[in-house]
Amino acid sequence: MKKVLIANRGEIAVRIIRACRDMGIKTVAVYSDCDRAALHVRLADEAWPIGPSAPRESYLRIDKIVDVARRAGVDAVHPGYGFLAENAQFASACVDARVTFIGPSAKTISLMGSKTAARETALRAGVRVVPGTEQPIDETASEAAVREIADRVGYPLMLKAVAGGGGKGMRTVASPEDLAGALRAARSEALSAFGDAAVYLERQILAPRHIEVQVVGDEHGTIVPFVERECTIQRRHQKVIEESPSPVVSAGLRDRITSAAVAVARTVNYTNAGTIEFLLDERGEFYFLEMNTRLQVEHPITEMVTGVDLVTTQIRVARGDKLTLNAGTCVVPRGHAIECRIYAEDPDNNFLPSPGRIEGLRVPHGPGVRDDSGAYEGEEVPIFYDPLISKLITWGDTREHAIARMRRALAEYHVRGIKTTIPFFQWVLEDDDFVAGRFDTSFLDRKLAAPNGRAVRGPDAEHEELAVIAAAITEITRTPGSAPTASDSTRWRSTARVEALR
Amino acid sequence: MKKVLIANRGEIAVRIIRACRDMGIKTVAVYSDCDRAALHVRLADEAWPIGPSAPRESYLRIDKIVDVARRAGVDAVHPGYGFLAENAQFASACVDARVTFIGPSAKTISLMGSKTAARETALRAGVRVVPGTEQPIDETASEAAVREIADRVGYPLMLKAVAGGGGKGMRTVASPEDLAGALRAARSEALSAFGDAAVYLERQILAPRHIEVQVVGDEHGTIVPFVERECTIQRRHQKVIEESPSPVVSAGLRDRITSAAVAVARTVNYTNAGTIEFLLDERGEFYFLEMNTRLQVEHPITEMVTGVDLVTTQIRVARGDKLTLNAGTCVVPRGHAIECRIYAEDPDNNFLPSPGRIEGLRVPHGPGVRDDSGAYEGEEVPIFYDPLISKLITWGDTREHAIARMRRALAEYHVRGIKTTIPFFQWVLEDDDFVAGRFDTSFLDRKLAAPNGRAVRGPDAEHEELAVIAAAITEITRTPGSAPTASDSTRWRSTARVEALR
Amino acid sequence: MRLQLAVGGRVRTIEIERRGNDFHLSIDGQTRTVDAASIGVAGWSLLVRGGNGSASRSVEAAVLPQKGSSGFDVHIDGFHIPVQVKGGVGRRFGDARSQGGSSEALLRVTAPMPGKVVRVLVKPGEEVTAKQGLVVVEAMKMENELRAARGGRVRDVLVAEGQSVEAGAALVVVE
Amino acid sequence: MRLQLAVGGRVRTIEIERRGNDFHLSIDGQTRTVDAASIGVAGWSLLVRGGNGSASRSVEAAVLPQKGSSGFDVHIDGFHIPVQVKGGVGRRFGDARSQGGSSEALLRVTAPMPGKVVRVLVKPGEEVTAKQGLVVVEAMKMENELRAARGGRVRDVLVAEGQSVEAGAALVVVE
Repeated sequence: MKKVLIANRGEIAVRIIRACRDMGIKTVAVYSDCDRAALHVRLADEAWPIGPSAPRESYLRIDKIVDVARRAGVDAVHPGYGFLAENAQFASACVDARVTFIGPSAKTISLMGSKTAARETALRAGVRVVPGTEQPIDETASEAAVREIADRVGYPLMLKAVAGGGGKGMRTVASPEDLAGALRAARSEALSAFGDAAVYLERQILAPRHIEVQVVGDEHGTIVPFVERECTIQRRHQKVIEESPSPVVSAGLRDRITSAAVAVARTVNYTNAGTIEFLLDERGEFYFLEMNTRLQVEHPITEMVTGVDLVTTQIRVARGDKLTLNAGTCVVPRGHAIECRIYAEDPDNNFLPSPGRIEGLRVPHGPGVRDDSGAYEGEEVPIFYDPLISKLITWGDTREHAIARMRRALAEYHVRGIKTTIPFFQWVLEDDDFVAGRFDTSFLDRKLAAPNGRAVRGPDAEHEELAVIAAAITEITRTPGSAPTASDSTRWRSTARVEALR
Repeated sequence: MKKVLIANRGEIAVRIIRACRDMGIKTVAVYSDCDRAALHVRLADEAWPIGPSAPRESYLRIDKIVDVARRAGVDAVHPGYGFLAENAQFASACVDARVTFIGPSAKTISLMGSKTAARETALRAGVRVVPGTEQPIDETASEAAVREIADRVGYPLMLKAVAGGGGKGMRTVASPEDLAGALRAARSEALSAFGDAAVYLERQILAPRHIEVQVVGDEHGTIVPFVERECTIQRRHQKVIEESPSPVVSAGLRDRITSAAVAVARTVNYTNAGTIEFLLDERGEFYFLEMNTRLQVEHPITEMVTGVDLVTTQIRVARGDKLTLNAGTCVVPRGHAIECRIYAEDPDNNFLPSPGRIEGLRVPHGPGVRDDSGAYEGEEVPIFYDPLISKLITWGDTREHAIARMRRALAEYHVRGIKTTIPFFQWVLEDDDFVAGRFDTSFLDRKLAAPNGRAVRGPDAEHEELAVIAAAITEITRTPGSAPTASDSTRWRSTARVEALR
Repeated sequence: MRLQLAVGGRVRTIEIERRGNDFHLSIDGQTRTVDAASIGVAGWSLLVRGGNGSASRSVEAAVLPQKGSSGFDVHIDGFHIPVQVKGGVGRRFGDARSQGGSSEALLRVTAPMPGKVVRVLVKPGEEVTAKQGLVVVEAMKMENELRAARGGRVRDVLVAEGQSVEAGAALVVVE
Repeated sequence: MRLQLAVGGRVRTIEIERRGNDFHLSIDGQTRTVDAASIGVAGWSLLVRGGNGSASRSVEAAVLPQKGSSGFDVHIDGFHIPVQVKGGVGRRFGDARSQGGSSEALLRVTAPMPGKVVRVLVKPGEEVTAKQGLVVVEAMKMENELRAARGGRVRDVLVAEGQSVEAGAALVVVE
């Protein structure tokens, strides 16, 4: 494998380019109009345009991407996550073009992509699933018919898109009177997000934690599981903080849950990287939720506690290598890792997207800090895609140490010009329940609803005084007649800037 | 311990501030005139000026630093490396001011600071030393007297400053005719660098490798050694690339050399972090060279392969904690780590210093990459201090993997405006002998002398063509009448700059 | 020089004078001496003395001009703190973060980013309560519900479902 | 537009024309199409087509003006490649990295950085060979030996031991 096309953008495209570089593999980036100057384009060996900024006209265009793969003469395509990563047609189109798809087979993607078929697979593997409907409920089913099914499953329940993922087309239904509205909303969101309005019902597990197990399978029948990831900290069903290992999973439970994950993967002869998601209830029982047949956003925390590079492992498996990972050590965490997903969203304003130009950027560094980012100073964060601009990961020898380093890294992280979720994470990381590991999937939504739904963390009188000082100094140094700058270093800077403008 | 003063600057001051943050300890920076806007000043909780830029008037002023420590009410002082780190008077002055000195006792610093006394200590510990003079040769000794001693030691030999370190005041003497010149040069350099012209002689070990062992001792009698560091890649006796573990040290040798290091440390009841340096000859015999009674520049590679944070460990030991490190796991490397010291020097021009303004900076990121730096875009690299601007460290599961990641990280690293040693490292990392681990301490000086002493790695025809293309586009886009910029992003940028100048 | 700046809804009177690299400030009578070094485009490294003893506190701040206003958005310690300059034009004195402020007669709900209106949840004449959803705008693959900052009666709905809107476009007016 | 640029001691003739974001170049008769996006102060992201097939090669370059010259210092792939613009003033055509070039009658050895002269190793009238040390300047705590780029006879020694020198100050002239 000499040359790989990355059918993605943003931080994950950059992540995959780095893995290819580490293996001496050439990289081909694709980009939409607004991504011409994106970091993945700059870092790749080649870059090819694939159309307008709207995803449907570029990153979701199988024909265009396969065409570039052919013309650039690549050996393989890495889909990243999102976009076409779980699209069986794309996987087939790659194979038809004699290009290796770095992921499982189209058949497996298709099978596990149906939430109901995936549940059946888990049951066949002898793994418990959340009680619910085994058959999809298509858009023709009447509200009354759905109500009947709902009564059998029992309230509270979850309405989920069959084709779903990432919290889209998902609604909680606390009681019968909420069913009609939730059904309409879930169907509409599912249709617009996945082109398929079919939904299914699941009993809601009370106070659940979201625990998932990474697996990698090779083409020679070996499937290796990794220490679990705890992804319970979610906002509107979207993960925002992940950690590994889970603060509540014992060695015994780890053994059972990773074995269950391997059993599911083995049932479908799984190859390449995939993740099996479970709900863990208060009594320590776990239930299969779904399988993601791709690299996960949060894969770096697994890399940090096991030392395994999951992307290079994906590439090795895709080219037919036998897995040489030590199955024993992959399930024994070394230290603790946490990831915060830094989004271009305004946490003080209901997490509304905050696209725009990054006027200033200082990325944290130092021991135990990793920043997987696609952003740079001067970049225009586009409005067309997921607003994830960086994943900040810290490692420590204990959970406390990883949290302390995350606090330090967040404080060093400066993003100017757009709003980000950095202050939100600073607030969460000070929360007593978070620090104690006491939470379930409703944790954030409850915390956010609690005070007034507004500023998650407010400046105090001292901050306000400092803000006034900074503003006053800025105001008087920009007044004509006064010296424009406050120190020698500024004078150098201004001079340099004037020269740059010649 | 609530508040720590960092008696240093640059990357190591930033490194120590980060460790303090991780422990919830407040930090006090000190700075000279030219360092007002330095990163360590910006990141600390407090910052105090200590005088003019010349080190003797600021960072070497014990009185000023102790005065700030008193006024700021700190509990401890961390000296970093260099400056006052191995100054026994400074350690004493801190103790006298009732401030904890984060390092060994003044007595130990003083003892091991004398190269000849240190050799004696090693002999007492039963550790072999490089054959040489056991007594300092002071400046009054005549050339003839030195020649007599040299004849006894045997040629080739090394002339070294008794108070020395960092390759200063050190000369190789291949044969008797070189002795007079080398003696003059070593005495003059030793006098100017350390204020002491005394030297001593050592037999030169043929084809030696520089292997060193990190140890940490607590106040309760525990001394823990760490897996060795290989620091053989040196230029003019200065380390430029370090790695851990050494590619040539077997588990058996590791056991012997770490035991020898512990024996030396135990002989002086060593506390806090220190490093014992050895020369390893071709037959696998090792010889005590010297002990550094401080944190070492290259400490991060040890952190990467053991997971231990050496700076927080130093602070814990200094406040009297018992070491809880598992002595067994600290000597078993996990994976492999490499460090390149990025200097503001021009490798195409005999490594002359290249101070100045950093016009542009892109720091590498991603899996297995750590950048310990004190630099930032817009910073003026001062002429007064060591030109180290960053330590780039990579980790991989094997040496090959760590090297591959280092190549990737170096290619991502852009420093504009000043010359750096980045292209030099790119050249070394492609060298067959380096990749094979076949080298001794003369490796670099031989490689650099080989072709013509000039460009270590030259651009090829394709690079020159690309340079012409980039220059042509720049030339026509800056011609008045033509549009000044090539894309929207530039227009934004220029606008932002104009606004900033108002 | 005398300035009037408002932060957190409170007006502060500042006397500020420059002596070399130092700025001497008096804020509502409290004195501070600040050594300010400019970092990058909008950044400051401030060393602040006075107040709690003679400590020389190190603070990093970024001061970005607010769009269409003479105020600043000051970033300190992860916070975005709006500071209005008295006599500035184009923005009322008060909390810049609110959608219009609860003290005004009319509440104009505007699109905070470019996107597409996927649902309009209210009709003109309808009574709404604080935090009730008004319009759902899709941007960056997410549906974002824009809510009423306070209760009132919907006076105008200015957009329709399916319509694309620019950042700043008025969507709904509540009176 | 027609340009003459010199790199690596060789003069290249370039025809360059702009069409939208693309630049069409002909370099000594070879054609290239380049999509150039400006990044930061002096950076370019270049997508270069032509030459080896239709591949769209991605290249990052920084183009910094040389001090006191109309040439550029181009950073590509870790290299600093000097490019002179024909007709530029203040710098001769050729290798900008040399201390003065072996083709000139006089070799002026200058201080590349500010520092202190700690040793002068030659005297006027002395014959020196290529790479022989001339002066030792201390800066950044290191002693730096400045050497002769070519052999010749020392015509002038312009500094004395202990003297402080600025960057660019002439130290020794070899003829």
